[in-house]
This record gives sequence, structure tokens and C-alpha cells, in this order.
Amino acid sequence: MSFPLLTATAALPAVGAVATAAVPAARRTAAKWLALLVSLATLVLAIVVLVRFDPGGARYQLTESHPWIADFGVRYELGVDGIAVALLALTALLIPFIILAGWHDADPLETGSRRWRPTQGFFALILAVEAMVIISFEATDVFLFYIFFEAMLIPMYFLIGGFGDRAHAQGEEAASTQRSYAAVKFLLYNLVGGLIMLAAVIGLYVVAGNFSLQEIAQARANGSLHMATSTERWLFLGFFFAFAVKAPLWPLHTWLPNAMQESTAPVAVLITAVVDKVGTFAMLRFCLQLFPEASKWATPVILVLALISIIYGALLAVGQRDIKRLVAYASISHFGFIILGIFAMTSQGQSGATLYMVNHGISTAALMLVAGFLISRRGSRLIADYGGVQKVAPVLAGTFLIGGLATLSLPGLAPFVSEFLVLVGTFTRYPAIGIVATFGIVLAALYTLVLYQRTMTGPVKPEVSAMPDLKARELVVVAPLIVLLIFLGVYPKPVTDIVNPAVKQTMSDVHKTDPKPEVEAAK
Amino acid sequence: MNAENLIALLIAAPLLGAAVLLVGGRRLDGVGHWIGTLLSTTSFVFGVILFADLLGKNPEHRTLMQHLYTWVPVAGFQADVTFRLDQLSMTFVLLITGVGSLIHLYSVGYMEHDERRRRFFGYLNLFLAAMLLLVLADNYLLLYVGWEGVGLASYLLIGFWQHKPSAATAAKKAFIVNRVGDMGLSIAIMLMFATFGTFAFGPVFAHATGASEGKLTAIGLMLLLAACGKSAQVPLQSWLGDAMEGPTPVSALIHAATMVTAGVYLIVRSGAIFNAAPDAQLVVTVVGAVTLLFGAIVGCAKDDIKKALAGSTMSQIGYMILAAGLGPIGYVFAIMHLVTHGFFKAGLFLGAGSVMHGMNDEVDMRKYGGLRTYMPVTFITFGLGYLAIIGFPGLSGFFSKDKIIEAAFAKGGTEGWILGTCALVGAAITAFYMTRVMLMTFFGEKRWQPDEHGHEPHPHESPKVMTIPMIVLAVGSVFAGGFFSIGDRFLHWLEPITGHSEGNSPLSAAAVTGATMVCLIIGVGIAYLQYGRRPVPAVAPRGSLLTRAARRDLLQDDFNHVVLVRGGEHLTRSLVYVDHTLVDGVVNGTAAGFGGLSGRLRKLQNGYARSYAVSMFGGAALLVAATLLMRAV
Amino acid sequence: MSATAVHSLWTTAAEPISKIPAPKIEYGQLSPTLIVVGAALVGILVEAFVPRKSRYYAQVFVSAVALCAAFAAVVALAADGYGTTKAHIAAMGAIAVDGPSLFLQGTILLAGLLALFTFAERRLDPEAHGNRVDSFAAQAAAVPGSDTEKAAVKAGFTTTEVFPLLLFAVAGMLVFPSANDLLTLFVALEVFSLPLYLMCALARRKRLMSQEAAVKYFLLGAFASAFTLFGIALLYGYAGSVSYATIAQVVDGRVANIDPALANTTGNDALLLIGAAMVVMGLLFKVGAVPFHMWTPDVYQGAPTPVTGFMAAATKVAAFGALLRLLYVVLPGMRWDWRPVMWGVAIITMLGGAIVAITQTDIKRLLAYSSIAHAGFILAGVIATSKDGVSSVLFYLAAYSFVTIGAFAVVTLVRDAGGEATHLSKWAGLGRRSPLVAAVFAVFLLAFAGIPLTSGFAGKFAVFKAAAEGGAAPLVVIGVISSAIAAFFYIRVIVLMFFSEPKPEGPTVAVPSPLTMAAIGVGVAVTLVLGVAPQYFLNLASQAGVFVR
Amino acid sequence: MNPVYYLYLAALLFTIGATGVLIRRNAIVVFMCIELMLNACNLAFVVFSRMHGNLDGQIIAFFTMVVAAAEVVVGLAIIVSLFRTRHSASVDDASLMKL
Repeated sequence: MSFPLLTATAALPAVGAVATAAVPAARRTAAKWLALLVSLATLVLAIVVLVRFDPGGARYQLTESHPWIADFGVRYELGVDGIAVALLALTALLIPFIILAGWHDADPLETGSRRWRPTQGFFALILAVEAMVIISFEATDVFLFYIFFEAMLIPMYFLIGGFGDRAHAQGEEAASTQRSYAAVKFLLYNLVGGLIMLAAVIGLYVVAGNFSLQEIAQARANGSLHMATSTERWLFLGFFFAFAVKAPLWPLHTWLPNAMQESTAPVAVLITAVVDKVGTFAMLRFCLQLFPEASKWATPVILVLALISIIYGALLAVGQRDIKRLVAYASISHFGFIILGIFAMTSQGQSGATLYMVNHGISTAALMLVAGFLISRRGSRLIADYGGVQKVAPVLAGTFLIGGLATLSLPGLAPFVSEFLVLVGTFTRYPAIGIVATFGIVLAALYTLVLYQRTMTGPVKPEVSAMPDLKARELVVVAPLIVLLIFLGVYPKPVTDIVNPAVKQTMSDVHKTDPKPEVEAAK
Repeated sequence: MNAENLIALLIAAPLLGAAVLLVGGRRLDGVGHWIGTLLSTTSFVFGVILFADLLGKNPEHRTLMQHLYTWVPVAGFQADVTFRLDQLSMTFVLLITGVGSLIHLYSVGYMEHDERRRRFFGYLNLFLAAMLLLVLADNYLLLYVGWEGVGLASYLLIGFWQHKPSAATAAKKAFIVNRVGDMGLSIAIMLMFATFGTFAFGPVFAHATGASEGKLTAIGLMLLLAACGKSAQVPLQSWLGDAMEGPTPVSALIHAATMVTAGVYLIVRSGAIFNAAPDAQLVVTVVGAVTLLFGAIVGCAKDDIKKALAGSTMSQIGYMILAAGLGPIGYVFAIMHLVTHGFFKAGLFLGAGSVMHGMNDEVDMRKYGGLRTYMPVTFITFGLGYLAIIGFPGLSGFFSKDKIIEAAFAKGGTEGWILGTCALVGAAITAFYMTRVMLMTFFGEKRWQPDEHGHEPHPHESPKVMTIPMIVLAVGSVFAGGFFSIGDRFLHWLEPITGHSEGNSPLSAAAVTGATMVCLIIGVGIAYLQYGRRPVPAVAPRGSLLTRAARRDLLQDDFNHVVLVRGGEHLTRSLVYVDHTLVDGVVNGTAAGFGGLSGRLRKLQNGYARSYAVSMFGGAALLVAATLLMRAV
Repeated sequence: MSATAVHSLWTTAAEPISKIPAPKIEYGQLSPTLIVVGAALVGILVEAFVPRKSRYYAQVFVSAVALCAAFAAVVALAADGYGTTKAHIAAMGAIAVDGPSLFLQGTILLAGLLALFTFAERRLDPEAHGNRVDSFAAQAAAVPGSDTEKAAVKAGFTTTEVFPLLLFAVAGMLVFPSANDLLTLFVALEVFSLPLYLMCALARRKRLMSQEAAVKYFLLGAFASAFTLFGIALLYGYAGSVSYATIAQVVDGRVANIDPALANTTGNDALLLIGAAMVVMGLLFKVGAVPFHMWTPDVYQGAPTPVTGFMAAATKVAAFGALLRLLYVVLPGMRWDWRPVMWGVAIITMLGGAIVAITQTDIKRLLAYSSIAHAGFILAGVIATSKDGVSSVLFYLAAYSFVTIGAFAVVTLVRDAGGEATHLSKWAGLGRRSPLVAAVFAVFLLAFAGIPLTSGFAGKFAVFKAAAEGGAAPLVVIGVISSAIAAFFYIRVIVLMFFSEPKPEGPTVAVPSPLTMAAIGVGVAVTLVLGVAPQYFLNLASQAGVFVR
Repeated sequence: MNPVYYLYLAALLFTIGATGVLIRRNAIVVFMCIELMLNACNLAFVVFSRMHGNLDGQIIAFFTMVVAAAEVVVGLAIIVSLFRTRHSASVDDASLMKL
């Protein structure tokens, strides 16, 4: 058999995590560098996967399959389609930046006990999350996916609860209580979602007798596996609920603002740009493939919820006083777009949604990391505590603005393409919903520019007058992201070429074809 | 080499400039402005070369296409990066790069003392690139990129002096109001995709007649919404006045000559669609007519010279939109007025800038007066611009505006009469407020006092680098109109693209011209009586109700503030509350509920062995009973 | 020795001695039990004859050897195929040697071995007068705080009797799940219960609570066993025999010749139903199912922690084994009567345990309630009434017992001046002080919560899967909900350990001897292995999933 | 006479014992009540043995006595130690652990 490339991409960060955790307490910097190198090596592997992947080829490529738990009908089955490859690459790409951005976030304040090693823990946990996310992108076995979908929560939980912003407004004690509240909220929401999914997973096994995505999908397709309509719907709901919590979809979203607000910026990016993507990805891969009919049955409700997420998230973002909360609600709005695109069931919508996952990852990373640098300078997350930063730290302000413009999906930057695809894709089938969703772009402009105006422009606040501009390390983090944003905005073809075939497949899974235009004008 | 390949360079040059200047950093501060000017001029030179090339071809083959690459390929959704250079876009290219280069030059002087001059030129180049992309794009999605690009540039430039909260707010306002318009554009594009399966100019226009009129009307109205946003037409005009917070060159280039006219371009470019959707056209004309009066009235009441000019801009674009709404009758004249307006309005703004330059950035005309002696060049160039805009016979404005009024009547029927009358009244008011500006600024006795620091302003003529562009533009505003009209040069140039038809005017051309003259004289006369004869009070009199309303942009801003801003704030605040109490509360409530239940059940564990025994006994009894029951049923 | 056997003795008593047929006992197949019992007796002799100084070592040695040997015997029997092909009923119908009994015996023996390690731990408590002491009273008879006790402590007495007691208890537990007639069941029940009552009373610290726990446990236990016995009596009355096979036949109506007496009694279903219910109730008491659970928290809290761990793990295993055999071998005929009832019990057990645990403030009580909730989950598997049901329950029990012993072993490490610091508030910030211990405990908690990649998840999945296949989907949903509730309080402890600031006068973590380390280490290892690669053990369980009839 | 009456007696005794457990405070008395329940069981065994005409029941009765005796040993030991500590054998006093 050939070299297990996919396993390697997941195993490398896992091993790296253990190694990082094992670094002795005194050698903090060593741990950081180790983690960074591992993440970079993972990126290299991911690129290899990207190169080896042939868009025109089979649906799932680089597949691996080994028996695992026969009694549960579980196999260790990996394989990637275009969508998975894209997200795999995104994850592997973002982690190094996250690590680099969080370089000093976990330096211990007080030297408690000799054995207390927060720094090692922080970076080890990040790598652990990376490993689990990657494998859940690769898994083509429902059970295997579920295991890591759930296990992912634990390291995330420690990242959120264990590490927060420095110099919290109400002091360390209050900070730690709020942090643990956020962490518990995060865990419980997702755990409940996961447990309900567990019931559905068991149900799926009772119905199908195994967990192999391909086998089940095939059996569904050629009719050899029949599901009663009600059964299919219940199972679909079980799965979708878990993914909707993770995504997050209104009204299951309230954990996200707390989590992103309390955790450090890099972790916040990890949550929204990497981990949450698993939810939307899973909708595309599992809900639609396993339960096509039920998906179509649920579409109207889901579209409405997505629409609410878009508008509601944007409106709340406008009303926030806390920078990170604002970004969080903006993300909720964006996830609304992604889900809208997925369930519009048009090629434009789904390609757009996939593209959106990638772009939103990059743009949020850019915005949130810069925001993190800003916050780390002033030690406050409140918008009101800033003002006139642009004067003292132009580069920081500039990068912040670009991140913001990407968030409001300015044409020429990556998110625009995906957002427009989603809108068009939705519009062609559900014009009304498409039009309402378009209001989102106005609100996006509103919350982004208000944020920029309040923090960056106007007279210089005395507290920020001494604020230093971006350091070299921070520039190294931000610059590539911005370059990527511009490049993918001007030339998204590389991504779309990978994604399109997979989307075509999904569309055929749900037996849907794009609506025909009134006048056939296209050449 | 064949000319097509030059098209991309038109955009590339200023784009390169923007990149270099914005990324280059402080080390370029010394030469930045010259790099910017050079690159915009380069673009202008390319434009001229292409123009010559077009002239070489016969009118039917004057469309050059350049396909760069496929931008967004998704099943059925094909967006290419393709440029189309035809007579229409050529006109714009020359206007944008030409006026743009002049204003670059002017800014070198105007921004001399600003330590962020390099960035200013970066933004200006960025604007040029975006604007050129807008007019050269061959499909609506690409046009949309340019469309928002110019929006971004104008945002950056309006808010260039960010330390001024007013500037930052104005910039934000401009962008957001424009976003509303952009929403229209994107919906229009979606409609096109849903209707035609594409949004490239060629196929859409070719098949426009094939689609149902309802769809076309919808598309048209959405395009109009976009135009209203970008061109500051009612009801989305509110941002233009505040946009004057930006440096004056910006006002001249973006908010007078080029960007604000993009709406007109959009409608004229989409002529094929509008021609097939008469209802949409009607709405367009109405919007145009309303705006031209609205702007004019606002212009009459402003004491801030730039705001007065902004009102005038609004009104002039109203004329263009009106013309564009008339269909083939008006397209050509809309563009023609656009070009001439580009000259004289830019000239006027530069003049205003030069005045402010000499007056410590004082903008209140009531603090001017009698400046003609202090800054003669400015006076002359400004005066020529003035004569041009009021439509003094023989100057640019005369030709272009007169044509539009004729066309309005030529629409025929009651509509024609109404629209024509509006246009005439507009002409009168224009004459009034421009005369007012002229008199208050350059005539009468000086009214300026020392400012709070006790600095007495010392009015002086601006440096050459500023006056030369003004002179050039003045020349343009004098001769452009005549040059275009004599032998209908401009008409023949554009006709292949826009098509043209003489409507059936109920009035003869002469009659219309006569009427216009009368209006002109009335307007000037009233203004002279009010501001030429009597001294101008240094503080504005309370004025009539209309005046006060007009000072406040006819209360339109207040309306927005109360309804949209306040309402929005309440909405978001209440939503935040809902999110926290309801959505979150449900979950926390459940948790609390389980906690309470737990606390109550916990009490059963009271530590007494005997009560444990009781529970066991009861349990046993239940068990037995249940088992028996199961058998019973 | 079974009743039928005795009966045959009785009837032939009048004949010449030489004619008495010796009862046929398969010593080889009973060897695990016999070894442990024998070792227990040796332990008593040790108490009698070995000088006090060296008793500890002798006892530990004897017990360890015995348990290992017994386990080896189990393995040998299983390898010999007694679990599958050669499974049959030994000792003249008293003991069943088959898959379930061997699997459970193996589990119990390993659990006993780990428990032995924690029993033998002598480094945690500070030395008293230069003598290393374990967690048991110096002299149980001495009144707490009295001079005698002080003297006993000074003299360095230790209650080494716990080791034989442990062995007796283990022996009883070995018989319990493999008992094949009701009398053996009852005797086994008492044999492992009585030593436990005693051991509960032997704590070195907090002796008042310890004695109180013992009293409660004893009284309630005796009360329960009285019910069991009465139930047995009724069943005997119904079927005219206490042997599982016979009763099953009578219940199914498969008996060849029905004499009038039998006809008379079998005519009366009340005997069967009430009897069955009472016997089941006795077993439910041992597994700690609601509403027979109320002893659990108090006893778990008061008993010496090593004993608690042993009880929580081994008792559950043995009791569930017996319950399985009773329901699958004796009462399958009346499945339709007891299944709904067990549904109810399972539901209230799952929910009750999980909900009440939320507000607990003492770590040992918390674990007690969690054990109740787990009893509910296991019951869900029992209800499946399928081969998968059996094997899933077996797997769950194995997984659960190791986690439990490990968890309680960790509890013994966290101590302050008053001995073990079991109040949750004292665990605040443990993760800062000793990350390793906190991490280990977190692993156990996550396993309890059933997070994937831990044995807890595999077990829960197996049980719920079996239940769902057995048509108990609603039960699965409720199980899922209650495990969500349960997750909440496990997480609370983790939050406490890692995210809250350590208290200045907080407890210290004692460094244990290799013994406890071994117990904890094995616990962690099993937890993770069963979580990541459970296949091998699932195979074992499913091979062992068949009862001999 | 009909052995069933003895069964009723057994049931009655058992119930009395159980009630005693539930209502009496003194540990010794509670324990005696439990013994009473066990003896009720014995009676039942013997009666059934008589009805079925096999001796298993009687044998079991012996076993029960033995077990009961063992229980007494253990139980009394525990109760006595509790009494010596608290100078009271009331089960209600022993309620340190609750909730």
C-alpha cells in the first residue's frame, strides 16, 4: 500500500502536541518553536495533499481503509473530496499564523508551581485541535468523524477556559470566572448537540448496519437501503442539530460570542475560522449525502433560520460594545450565508458556500488577529476605550481596515466572490430570500465601518497616544493573510476548480439541478 | 502592436501607483506626489493613443475588447475579466484621466503642507484605477468591482483628515449610503443572471428584448437605485453634502467631475434594458427632475461655498439622469453635459479650493467678499466656470444644458411639458445660486475678520502648480460645448453605441433657447438685487421657512436621523437585550431548572436510615405492583 | 453446595455409609473461587500465628498471589473453552461455568487486585509514631479518641484483617454471578456482603462517619436480603425448586410431569410475579438503582476510600452479573412482565442519579451519584434482552470498574490535615498545584462522561446500540439526555481543578507508593486502550455473551 | 389443615418485621425485626417444602439460620461499636451524612 498521506497530516500535529506538552517547564521558547515547526510541517503535508489531489479524478481520493471496531461496524476510513481538501488546506494554513500570533499569550504571569506549564499546554492544545479537525475533514466513516467531532471539544474547552486576555478590565478573578463560564457554555452546547447526534448515529447504525459514508450513500442511491421517511427525518435532525450548534445557526449561537470574547484572539480565530467550519462542512458532506430527501424536506426552515442568522447577527454586531463580541456576531452572520448557500441547493450556492468557508477563515483571521494585537496593546476589549489609533499606529490601522473591508466583502477581496455566489445561488431558486439576505451587505458595512471609525479615527485618546505600531512578528502574521485575501479575490479559480466537481457530486446526491434562466443568453 | 493590449495598461498604471505609494512607506514621502501624478498622466497618454486608434477606425468597428482571464468559473456562472473600450468608455477614459491628471497636479500644491501627502496621492491613484475599471468593464460583476472600488476610494479620501470626527463620520455615511445603492446593483445582477443566465454586456443587451417586461423593469429600477446611490440622487443624495469634508481636490475630482457621474454612465450603458422598460425610464426621469430642483434649492441656501457647489453638482447630475431617462433622445446629451460639467464644475471647485487656500481654509462665503482684486486668476477661471454652468450663450453649459431641456420637451405629451418646465425652472435657480456664490465671494467689500488666534487672513493668489490646472479647465469649460455641438460631432461619435432619435418637440429649438435665456436673466437678476445691491450680512439672517429647510438639506438628513439612525439604534439595543435574556435565558433557565430540581430531590437524602428503608419498601411495593399490573393488562 | 444435592444425601441417609454417593464436584472448574476462599482461610491463620510486625507483608503477599492465581485459573478455563463450547453447569447444578461468569470473574479478580493495591497503600497518611499506617483503623474495637485507640496507634497496630475480608468478599462475588440456583445466589450474596459491612466500619480517619456508614449499609443490606430471601421462598413455592433450570422450565411451562402440588402452585401467578419482583429488588439494591439507591451516597462517603472504590467497582459487576443471569436464564419466560418495569427503573435511575449529582459538594458523594446514573445506563443494556445486550453490559462493566477504582484511588491522594480532602471546594486549582494528578482525574471524569476516545464512550455506545437494536429507542434518547446532564457536573469538577484559583490553605497531593501508582496507572491505561482500540475486548465480551442453560 | 394458612402467617410475620424496621429507632430492635423477617422466610420455605413434598425448603431453612447467625455476629459487632462511640443505639442519631 502507498504512503498513508492523510493519516500523516493528522498524525503529525498529534505527535507534535504530545512532544510540545512534554517540553520541560523552563524551556518555554523551545516549546513555541517546536509547535511552530510542526504546524509548518503539517502545512507542507497539506500542500502535498493539495498537489496529489486530482480535481477531475474519483470523488474520494488518497483513501485509506483499515478495520477498526468490527462490532460497531466501524472502519478507519479516510478520503478527501474537493471540499475537504480546500478546508484541510485552510486549517493547515491558519494554524501557523495562530501559533505565531499567540506567541506570548500563554507566558505564565505568576510562576505558580514548578510543574505548572501553561505555555506548553497552550501550544500542545492548539496542535491537538488541528489534528482532530483535520481528521474529521478526512473521515469518510460516520463514527470516526463523530469521535473526533466530539473529542475536539476537550482541547478547545481548555483553550477557552484556560487562557484569556491579559489585563482584564475587572481584574484576574472576574476574568477567570467569566472565562470558565464561557468555556462551560461552549462545552455544554456542543456536548448536548453531540449527544443528540450520538442517538442519531446509533439510529443510523440500526438502520444501515455500518458507518461507511460511501457504502451508505451508494446503498441509498441504488435503493438497496430504504429508509422510512420519518426515520430519515429524525436521523437528519439528529445530525443537523449537532452541526447547527457547531456552525452556529440562530438560535443556537449564544455560546460563540462568549467563547470568542473571553478567549485570546488566536483561540477565537481557532474557534470561528477552523473548528466551526467542521459544522458547515459536515452539513454538506453528511446531511446532504446521507439524508437527501430529509434535507430537501427541511430546506425551507433551515433557509429561514440562516436568513435570521444573517440579519440578526449583523444587527447585533452593530449593537456591540466589545470588539471581539462584534466580530463574533459578524461571524454568526457569515455562517448564516454559508448555510444559506449549502441549502439553496444550487451549484453557485454550494460552491459559494465552500469558497465562503475558506475565505471567511482567512478574513476573520486577519481581522481578529489584528484586533488581538490592538487589544494586547491597550489591555481592553471595549471599543469606547480606543480612538485615533490610526494617527499613532497607521500600519495597524491599515491592516485592521483591510480585514474589516474583507469582512464587509468588498469586491476585489476574497469574501466578495463567495458571498456573491451564495446570493446569486440563493436568488435563482428563492428570489425573496436572496433579496432579504442582500440587506446583510449594508449592515456589514455599518458594523465594520462604525468599529473602524470609533477605534481608529477621531482625536487620539491619551491612553493610546503611546501605542506602538505592528511589530515584525505581527506583520509576518498579517501580511500573508492580506496578500491571500487579495489574491483569492482577484483570482479564485484555483479554489473553485478544486471545489466544483465535489459540488457537482453533492448536487447529484440530492437530485437537484440549477434552475434554467428565462432567456438562454449565455453563449 | 495592436491597441487592445493597451486597455489593461490604462488601469494598471494608476493601480501600480497606488500599490507603490501605499506599501512603499515613508521613504517615498519626498517623491510620492510626483509618482502619482506621473502615473495618472501615463494613463492619460495611453488614453489618447487609444483615442487616436479609435478615430482611425470607421464608426462601426470602434469597439475594442481585451480578455484577460476567467475570474469566477462556477457551473453556469461565468465571470470574466474582460475590458470593453468603445466610444462611450473612451469618452469617460479621457475625462477621468485628463481631469484626474490635472487635479493630481493641482493637489501637489494644495496638499503641500500635509505630512500624509504621499498617502493622499496613493488614494487618488486608487480612485483612478477603480473608476477606469468601472467604465471599461465588459460585464456587470466586474463593473461592480469598480463601482465599489470608487466607493472605497471616496471613503478613504472624504475621511482623509481622520482626526476630524466630522470627516470620519461623513466618510462612513458616504460609504453606507452607497452600499444601499450597491445593494440595488447586486440585486440587478442577480436578476440578470436569473433571467439571462449571464451578466456580460454583449449577450444581455442582445437578448434584452427577449425577457418579460416585468423582469426588465425590475432590473431597470434596481440599476436606478444603484445610480441614485453613486450619483447622489434623491432619495440617496444625503451623503454628498457631508462629503465636502474631504480635501477640495477630492471634491473636484470625485464628487463633481467623475465618480458621481457613474450613475449616468450605468443608465446610459444599460440603455438596451431601459429602452425595453418604459416604466423604469419614467421613474428615472422623475428622479432626475426631482433631484435637479432639490439640489438647486439646497444650493441657494448654503453659505459654505463647497456645500453650495455640492448642491449644484447634485442638480446638474439631476439634469443628466433626466436626459438619460428620456432614452435615445437624451443619452448623447446626458453624456455631453456630463463631460462639459466635468470641466466647469471641476474648475469651480478648484477655484473654491484656491480661495480657501488663500483664506486659511475659511469656507463661509459670508466671510469672503471682494476677493477679485486679491486673486485675479482664480477670479477669472472661476468666473468662466460660472458663466459656463449658468449656460451663458456660447459657453459649454449653454450647449449641453439647452439640449437636455429640448430633449425633455421632446419626450412629448404631458410628461414632456412637466419635465421640460422643471428643467427650465432648474436653469433659473441655477443662475440664481451661482450668481449668489459669485457675488458673495468676489464682489462687495471684504468681510473677513481675524480668527480666534487673531490671525488676519491674507488673501493671496495660489502658486502656478494650482493655477495652471484651473486655467486649463476654464478653457475646457469655455470651448468644449461649442466644439462638441458644432456639426454634432459628439452626437456622431456616440450614436453607434447609444443610438439617437430626435423626439417630436412641441416647441422649436429656438423657442426653448429663448425660454432658457429668459430664465437665466430672471435668476441672475434676482440674485443681483439680493446680493449685488445690498451688503451681505456677516451672519446669515433667519430667512424664510424654505430657506431654513434648505439649509438643512430640506430636512432630509433629519428624517434619516430620526427614522433610520435612532430607529436602528433602538432596534439593535432591543435585540441585544433579547439575545441576552430570551435566547440565552432559555438555556440558562433550563440549567437553573435542573439545579433547583436537584436541590429539591437532594433533600430526600435526609441521612435517616429508616427513611431510606421506607423508600426501599415503597420501591419494592411499586415493583411488585407494577409487575402484577403488567400481567393484568 | 446445592439443595438438590443435599436432598439426595438426605433420602439415602438410611442406607449403609458405603452406599453414599459422593457429590460430583468439578474442582478444576471451580478453582478460581476455591483458590480465593482457600487464601482467605490462610489469611485467617496468618492473623492467628504470624507475629504482628510481619502480618501486613504476609497478608498482602498471600492475597496478591491468590488473586493472581485465581485470575490465571480463569484465563486457563476460558482458553480451555469453558466460556464457549465446554460451558456447562458444575457442582451438581449449583454453579454455572460459562462465558458470562468467566468474564465477570476475571473482571472482579482484576478489580480486586487493584483494590488490594489501594488497601495496601501505606505512604499517604503521615507516619504515626514512626509506623507506616494504611487507611484502616489501628484497632476497630477501640472507641474513637479513647486511650485504647491512642495506645493502639502508638503500638503501631494495623487492621490486617481487611485482607482476608477482602478475599472473602471477592470469593462471594465470584460465586454470585455464576450461581445457578437461588440458594447459592443467596449464600453468595451474604458471603460478599458481610465482609463489606465490616470493612466499611474500619476507616482510620473520620471513624464516626465510617461506623455510621457501616450501620446504615448493614441494616439496609440485611433488610434487602430479607426481601430477596422471601422472594426466593415464593419462587420456590411456585416452582417447587430453587434451581434456575427447573424454575425456567416451569415458567415456560416445559415441565414433563406436573404433580398436583406443582399444578396447584403454578396455578397462582402471584407467587411467581411477587417472588421474581422481590428477588430482582434485592439485586437492584446491590447495583444501587433508584429507588433502592439511598444507601449508596452515605456508604460511599463514610467508608474508607479504598473500600469504596472496591465496592463501587466489584459489587456492581457481581450484582449485574447475577441480575443478567436471573433475567436471561430464569425469567426469560416472563420477559413481557419485567421489561416494562425495568424500563421504568432504568429511566428514573439514569435521570435521578444525574440530576441529584448536580448539586453535590463532596467528591465521594458525587461519584456515588454518578455510579447510580451509570447503573441506569447499564440497565438500558440489560433490557435489550439480546446477545448483544449481554456482551455490551459485560464490556461496560469491565470498562466502568477500572475507571471507578482509578478515580477513587486518585481521591485518596488529595489530602489535608484531616485526612482526605473530599469537599469539592478544596479541589479548586488542583490543576495548578499538580497538573499530572488533575489531568489523570480529568481523564477518569471524561470517561465517566462518555467522551469519545475513552472507555466510557465505547461502553455507552455499545449499551445504547444494543438497546436501540432491542427496540428501546426512547430509552436511548433519555439516556443521551441524562448523560448530557451528567456531563455538566463532571465538567464542573474539571473547571474547579483547572480554571479556579488555588486556595492558599488548599490540600496537598501526597506522593503514593508504587502500589497506588500501579492501580491508577492501570486504570488510565485501560480507560484509554478500551477507548481507542476496544475491538479485542468487544470480541471477548461477545464471545462470552452466551449463558449456559 | 390447609398449609396455606401458614403461608399467610409467614407473610404476616414478614410484614410485621418490615414495619418494625420502618418504625423502630433502636438499632438492636431494628435488627431483631430483620431477624423476624428472615424467620418468616424460613416458615414460608418449610410450608412450601411440605406442599411440594420435597425437602429442599427445609434444608434451605437450615442454611438461612446459619446465614442469619453470621449476620448477627457481624451486625452486633457493628452496632456495639457504634453504641460504644455514641452511647446510644438509635439509628436516627447516626445521621452525620446526608444530602
